[in-house]
Amino acid sequence: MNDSPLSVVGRRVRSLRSARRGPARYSAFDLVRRGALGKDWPRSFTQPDLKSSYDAVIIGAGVHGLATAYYLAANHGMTNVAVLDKAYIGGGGSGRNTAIVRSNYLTPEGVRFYDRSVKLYENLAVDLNYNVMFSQRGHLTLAHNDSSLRTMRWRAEVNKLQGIDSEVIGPDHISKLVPYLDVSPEARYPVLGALYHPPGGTIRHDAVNWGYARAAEHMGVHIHQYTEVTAIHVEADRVTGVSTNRGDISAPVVVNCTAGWASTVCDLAGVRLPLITHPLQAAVTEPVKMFLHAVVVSGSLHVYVSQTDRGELVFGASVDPYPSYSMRGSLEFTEELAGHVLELMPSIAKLRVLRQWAGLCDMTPDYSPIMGVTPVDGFLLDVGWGTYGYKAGPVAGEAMAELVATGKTPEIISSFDLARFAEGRLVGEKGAAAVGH
Amino acid sequence: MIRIPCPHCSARNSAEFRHVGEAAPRPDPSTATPEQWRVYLYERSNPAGWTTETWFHTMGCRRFISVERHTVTNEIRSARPVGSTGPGPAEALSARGDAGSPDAGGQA
Amino acid sequence: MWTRKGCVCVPETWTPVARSAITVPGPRSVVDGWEVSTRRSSAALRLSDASPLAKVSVRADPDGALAHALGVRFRSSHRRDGILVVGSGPGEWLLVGGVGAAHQIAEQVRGLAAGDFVTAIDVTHGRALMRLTGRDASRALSKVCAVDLSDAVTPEGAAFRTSVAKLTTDVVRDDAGAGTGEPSYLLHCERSSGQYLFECLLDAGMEFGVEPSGPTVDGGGA
Amino acid sequence: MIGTASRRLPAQTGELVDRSRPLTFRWDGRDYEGLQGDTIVSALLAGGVDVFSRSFKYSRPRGVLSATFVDPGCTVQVDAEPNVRAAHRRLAAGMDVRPQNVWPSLRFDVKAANGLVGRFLTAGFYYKTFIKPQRLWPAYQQVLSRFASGGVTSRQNVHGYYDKRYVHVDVVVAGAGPAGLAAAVAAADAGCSVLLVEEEYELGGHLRYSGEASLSMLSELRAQVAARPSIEVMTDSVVTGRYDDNWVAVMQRDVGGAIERLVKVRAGVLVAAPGLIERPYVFAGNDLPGVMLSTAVRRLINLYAVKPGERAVVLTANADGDAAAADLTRVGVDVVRVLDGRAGETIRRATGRGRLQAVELEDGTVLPADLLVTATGWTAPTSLINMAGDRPVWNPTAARFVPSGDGLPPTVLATGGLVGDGSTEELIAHGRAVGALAGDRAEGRAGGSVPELAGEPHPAMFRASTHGFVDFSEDVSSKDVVAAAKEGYDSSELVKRFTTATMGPSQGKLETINTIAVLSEATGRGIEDLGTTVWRPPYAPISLGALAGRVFEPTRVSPMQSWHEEHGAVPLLAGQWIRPDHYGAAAEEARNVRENVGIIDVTPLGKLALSGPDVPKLLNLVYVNKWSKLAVGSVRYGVMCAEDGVVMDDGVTGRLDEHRYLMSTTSSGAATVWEWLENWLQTAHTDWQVHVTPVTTAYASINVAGPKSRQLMQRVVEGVDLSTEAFGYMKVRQGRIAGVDDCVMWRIGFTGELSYEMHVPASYGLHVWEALLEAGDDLGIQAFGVEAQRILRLEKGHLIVAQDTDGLTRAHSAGLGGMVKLDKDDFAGKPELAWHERDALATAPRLVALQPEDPSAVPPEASQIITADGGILGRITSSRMSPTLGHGICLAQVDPAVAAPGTVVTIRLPSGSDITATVREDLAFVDPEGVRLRA
Ligand SMILES: Cc1cc2nc3c(=O)[nH]c(=O)nc-3n(C[C@H](O)[C@H](O)[C@H](O)COP(=O)(O)OP(=O)(O)OC[C@H]3O[C@@H](n4cnc5c(N)ncnc54)[C@H](O)[C@@H]3O)c2cc1C
Ligand SMILES: NC(=O)c1ccc[n+]([C@@H]2O[C@H](COP(=O)([O-])OP(=O)(O)OC[C@H]3O[C@@H](n4cnc5c(N)ncnc54)[C@H](O)[C@@H]3O)[C@@H](O)[C@H]2O)c1
Ligand SMILES: Cc1cc2nc3c(=O)[nH]c(=O)nc-3n(C[C@H](O)[C@H](O)[C@H](O)COP(=O)(O)O)c2cc1C
Ligand SMILES: [Zn+2]
Repeated sequence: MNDSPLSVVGRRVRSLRSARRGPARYSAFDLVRRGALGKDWPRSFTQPDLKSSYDAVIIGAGVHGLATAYYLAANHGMTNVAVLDKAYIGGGGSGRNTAIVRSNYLTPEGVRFYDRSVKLYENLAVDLNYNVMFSQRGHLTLAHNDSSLRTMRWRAEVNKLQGIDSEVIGPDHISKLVPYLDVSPEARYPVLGALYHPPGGTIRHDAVNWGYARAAEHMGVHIHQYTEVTAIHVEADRVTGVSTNRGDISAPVVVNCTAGWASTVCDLAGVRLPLITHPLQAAVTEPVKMFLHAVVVSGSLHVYVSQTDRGELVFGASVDPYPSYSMRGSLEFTEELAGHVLELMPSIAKLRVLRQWAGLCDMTPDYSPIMGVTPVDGFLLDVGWGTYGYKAGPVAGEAMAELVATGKTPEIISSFDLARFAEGRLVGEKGAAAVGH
Repeated sequence: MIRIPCPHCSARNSAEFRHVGEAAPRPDPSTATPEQWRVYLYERSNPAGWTTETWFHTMGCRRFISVERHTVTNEIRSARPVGSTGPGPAEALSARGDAGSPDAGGQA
Repeated sequence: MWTRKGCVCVPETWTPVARSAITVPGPRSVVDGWEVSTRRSSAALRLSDASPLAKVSVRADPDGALAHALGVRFRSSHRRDGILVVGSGPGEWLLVGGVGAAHQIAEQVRGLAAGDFVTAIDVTHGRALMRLTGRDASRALSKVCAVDLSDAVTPEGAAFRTSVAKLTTDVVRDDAGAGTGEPSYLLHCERSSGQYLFECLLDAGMEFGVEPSGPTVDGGGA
Repeated sequence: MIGTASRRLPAQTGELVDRSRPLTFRWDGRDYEGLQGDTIVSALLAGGVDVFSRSFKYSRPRGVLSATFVDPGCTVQVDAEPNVRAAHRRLAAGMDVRPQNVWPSLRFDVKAANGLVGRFLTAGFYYKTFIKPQRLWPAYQQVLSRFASGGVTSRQNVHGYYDKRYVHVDVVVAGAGPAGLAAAVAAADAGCSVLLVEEEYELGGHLRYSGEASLSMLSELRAQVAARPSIEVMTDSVVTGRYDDNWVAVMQRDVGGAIERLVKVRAGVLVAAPGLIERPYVFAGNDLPGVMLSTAVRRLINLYAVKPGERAVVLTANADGDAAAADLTRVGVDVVRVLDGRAGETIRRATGRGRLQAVELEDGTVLPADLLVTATGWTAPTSLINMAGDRPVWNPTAARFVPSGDGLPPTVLATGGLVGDGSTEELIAHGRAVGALAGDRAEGRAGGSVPELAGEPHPAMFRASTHGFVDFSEDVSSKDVVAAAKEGYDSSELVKRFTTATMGPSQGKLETINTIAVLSEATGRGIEDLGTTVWRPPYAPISLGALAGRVFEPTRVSPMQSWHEEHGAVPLLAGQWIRPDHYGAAAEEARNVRENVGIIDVTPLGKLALSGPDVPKLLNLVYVNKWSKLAVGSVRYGVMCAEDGVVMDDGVTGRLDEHRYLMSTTSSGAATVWEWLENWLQTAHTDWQVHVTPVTTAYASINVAGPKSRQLMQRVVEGVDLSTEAFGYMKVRQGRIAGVDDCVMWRIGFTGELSYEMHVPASYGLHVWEALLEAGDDLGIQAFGVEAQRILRLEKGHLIVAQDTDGLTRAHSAGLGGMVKLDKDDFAGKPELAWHERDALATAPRLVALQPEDPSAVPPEASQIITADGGILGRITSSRMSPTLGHGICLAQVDPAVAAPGTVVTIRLPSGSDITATVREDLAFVDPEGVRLRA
């Protein structure tokens, strides 16, 4: 790997500068102290000037771009890094996702990968000194027919062999966890069982985005909001920099972390992808008193629901039935969603939907991401996150940072390479594509 | 609910149709290299702008039609009977039933 | 019932009874080989089962000889000699005639083909057929059908296939067939979902006082 | 009984209450009385109640602010329904109304202590604490979630009807103030059909409560609407969203026996005429009960004849505030002071314990008062036009965001207060011009011009010198916004998410401008640069019940369904189909097939009638095996792969005569295969003469299986020689069964037994089914269900696509490699299968049969086959206890390393223990040679 173009950067790794002036510590004590003194908190992030050159440019200030920047700084001491976003921090999928985190995937490589992410999430509040409110409230994937029950069991068995807490439970147990669920056998979609994954849950997505951004900034990373990449410069199959609406930047490494827009950014570098961008919609209801503790997912009914600490129900469903870059949302989404939610919990018909929104998802043919190198040296991908990429933010950031810093593709992401499509080596998550992402 | 001006049936709600995909010409199966074939199977332009795609009027005339749509505004500027492009890689076909319905898209 | 002829049993007599996919409440009797409800409604809005009528699906070149002979294009319908010819798709027709007439209709069609490549299949048993009639028929149907049913868009004789209560259904505006001067729609769907569609229409018609009705043999069949 | 109408005024012109119809209801456990026409809130106010809820974070008492649907303090529980908008909802007799968010009671609330620590509960405080130790976070979280606001959901199912309706109309008008009414009339006069939608119970908008002159103009407008039958009016209904292609959602409440009805409108043109929403003023104490907007006061007095207070201070910066002061004086409220915002006058703060007691002015003067009225400006509800593509822009003269006019499709127009200000006459003129233009656009004409509605100058009054609430429902104060900006959350989007301002039930209708104005002050950036956040549907919250409507989920049943039900079949839901899983014991049913004869309903099997001279070409294209030589009277098994070589479906196809074929598919694959065939025919081989007709439900499909099945068939079939020689295995015949003509029968068997599959014209299905049972009575015939069939097919080693294969399984990995004929010119998936055979076969998984060593062991499906160190080598795809053999039988997908016959593999059971099993020579456990089947 010595001749890897990336190792140019790898060699530039500086000594870790953790001693650099850190961000203001957050703690209950400080909260009271500042409250009592009426003292303001310092800024979490700033709008620095755009430099004309960085050691690495990351496009996209979603969780993937921000985590990559954070781990570059924290693990590899690489801080001359810019994260560029055409909108605000978390303005893409990372600010509009339903924030379900779990690791009960189907393939061993998938399970290992997402498990690493869950582990990182478990420590993230401390690592970032920012409460990301990871709530491991338990995650249930309902099975309404024997074939999905079989797939649940398949996942449970693979999970257990990877040391993941995951098991198939029956209607009685489900009913105890989620009393509002209609588990009667007469239901149009009877609940035959569920894959129960106790460590699964939800996280405050905004807090994760802001926590990474704040920590990265304090180590010297530049986060440029409202800075759109309009061109990617490639010379002799090597990336040399980017143009933005605020000026040009030269950089030996450019990482594409733009999820739903990944195809448009790859077009700038002449790299073709197997991606299709579909809107994915979500909705919240008005708040009501807590009645739903676990996260409930039904693959057959295309719906999932959880209740936040604020009391709203947050719903998601499957991607829109045709590709689009529109984030306007549709009525049929809420209609379908409501129909399916009421199949599961008929008594909540009077709850009202307060807001619906949409985000963009970069769907791959095998429901697995595309990470690593491209035919253009120095132009790296961390895309293909589809409907499930929020939970992968930490592990993807850690692995991409390692790739950028060392020039070597870490083992944990090696099966997610771009070349697999041309070589016909699709990842087996498609087998479970059936029933669960 | 966008409306698709079916050249056979007149304008109908998109819920009556199935989106088949970006028009992707089928390489000659006897001469295609693996790379060419997999470009046909997997690679997509996925533009943020005008695209030409195939829809199937499942609940209407049951014809395949070729539609020019803007993927940002969802505006449709033409819809005509499909030309001879080949069936496309049948994205949703290889995995079906409960062990393969497009469920997959849905979950977080 | 069984007679022995050598070692093989064959039935002495079989009287096959045909049954519609739709169950209409009320007393039943067998008419023309079909077990049907004899209930007749005179409510302002009526939904009747018309499944026993003969139904033939025809496929041919939309611009060929048969198309010409049938004289009906996609999206319209026409009644001739007691047979309702519906242009149900591009190069596709649905012919509805009297109970038991399917074979004859299919033969007639093949006769008109004049060398065209034509397929005529008896789908009498494969489909359910029902008729919704009454002043509020359009309003009731509008609860489950997204197509504009105003006279301007869906005049008498108009035919189309669309989603009705999420089910693929052929719809024909056929006031003439009802013969009462009121708006009337024929709805035609897969047999296996016939009862489902019937119940959906009853539900949609509830606020207009809809009542179910057994088969009527009206308008020369359809 | 409370409600002595202590605060009820004498009759007011235009009042909505009917004094002859008193209604009794309960509030907080006590009886009250109101009048027909009251809202819950107006009745309670009249009865002397002025606190209706407590706030989310600080538990502060809240009363009336706007007296409209969006009033943040007036959300209550009514019977089992949470979050009812009490300032909108009409009172009904017997309602049980309770306050929300109050524990243990409205008057005494322990959470109110939060108010004391409020200075520490700054926006986003939870991000900064509870970090360590992490193991305590779940406990903290429990506490936090106790704060969740809102009412209580019931576990009782809702009784009632939620309805839907489709409407096609030329013009939809959202909002029936003067502008909307005039627009509707003009559009109707242009020859259009019009739908006029109004959120309130009556037409008229602000004209209803703005004095006698307004009322007389209103009655004129109402008469014009009533005189035009092409206008359909919906009141107590809201346009909740505008979606692509003018798909407009209207939620109609309490209509036609339904709780709510979602009306889905395909509109030629949408005219947004939502008027203006009065904006609260930000100052310390602005949330005290007794602090109200001028429009709230006017509504209460003029619509409900309720006296809002006794001693009032009025802060007015516009004509509406002036009019409110006049109304108050007229009904006998002591207006102690009117401050004029236009002249720079303002207030500093409001004070009081639990409700307003005094108002402190800028100069320090303290005025005792129980009512403080503010009229400091407006918010234009740009929601609908933003959904249509417009981004609002700041109008500094009018001091509010207004439609930019850019980005709207020609089919969306706006009128009235949303666009600008004017006298009622000007509003009507504007509405009329827009209505006429809408009519033109709906008819596809360019249309004429529309007069300007200038924004009337309005002082930019957003905030007093003290901190107050910018978001009442979220308990966000101007201080929180300032602090957030200082921390770097300094764009409109970040400040929204960090503080949650505008994220509550009113969705920014009251809060947006104040939030942005405070942010502007904190950052020094102009309001015009900051812009608003994104308005999204729904405009007003819409219930899940209304969105779901009647649940239409098509189900499918076979013609024999009634028989199955009568005979105790346990149903199995397979996609849309309802099928018998078993009637009694499945193992017993299976055994009877092996010993005697069984009968199963297989109607859901997909069936396609193929006709035409080119059918063989089509079959060769879609199946991996060869079809050119299929003789008339024969059937063949075929496997279909997608273009990536993955197994897609399987089934048999029979040739009935020269040009007629019947294809069967799996039941779940029927629709997909039909589309797949059409796809090839319509896009790739348009010259082929093939017609495909779906006949799945044209036939009732019945399989009889077992050694005695021929004997049975001989009793019912006429005109077909059933001897083995004449009608052998894999042959098809047509004939008469039990007197029914046009039946197709083929000799195939999924069960491995001698069997006949009959396809009978569906209307005769029940007849033939019963005839078979009767005829086979002495042969021991028994109906069997899907479960017995699964056992039997597994004994025979037949695979099920999508159970024994998955989304990556190529034909070879399903044991079907031998069928793949790469010497055919072309077939779907051919290149992939060729490369697979050449390169990947050695490493691809295999389908094998496994026999557990312990005969009583049946490893559940999905059990993993593992290496000594827990690595995965494969999985059990199917398993059952074999009633025929008395031991467990399995199919499994395994790594080729362990696929050789005789290999012993380890299976990890879900229980955690391991068993061993041996790979068998054949997939079939019973009759691998196929003797029984060919008998
Ligand atoms: C409604 C919804 C629900 C979801 N629920 C879940 C869930 O529960 N669990 C889960 O794990 N995942 C979920 N996801 C998926 C998840 O949100 C995404 O996979 C994830 O956020 C992707 O993060 P990212 O950092 O890669 O991209 P994003 O967060 O999308 O960030 C990409 C950024 O790139 C920027 N950008 C694009 N083009 C340019 C350009 N030319 N120049 C500069 N910047 C550019 C965009 O502005 C954007 O901010 C959901 C997604 C949606 C939409
Ligand atoms: N809004 C007021 O309270 C008020 C008071 C006095 C004067 N004015 C003046 O009148 C002008 C407004 O007159 P106008 O005719 O435009 O409006 P209006 O305020 O008189 O009427 C608008 C109506 O639209 C309804 N509405 C809003 N959104 C809706 C939706 N999505 N669906 C259904 N109904 C909806 C409201 O309930 C209201 O009744 C303003 O310019 C202002 O100067 C307004
Ligand atoms: C988990 C989650 C919870 C949310 N809860 C609320 C809410 O209570 N109120 C609200 O107005 N929006 C809520 N939102 C939606 C946001 O307001 C917003 O719509 C979303 O971030 C997308 O941004 P956009 O609408 O500006 O495009 C929530 C979003 C998420 C992801
Ligand atoms: Zn069509």
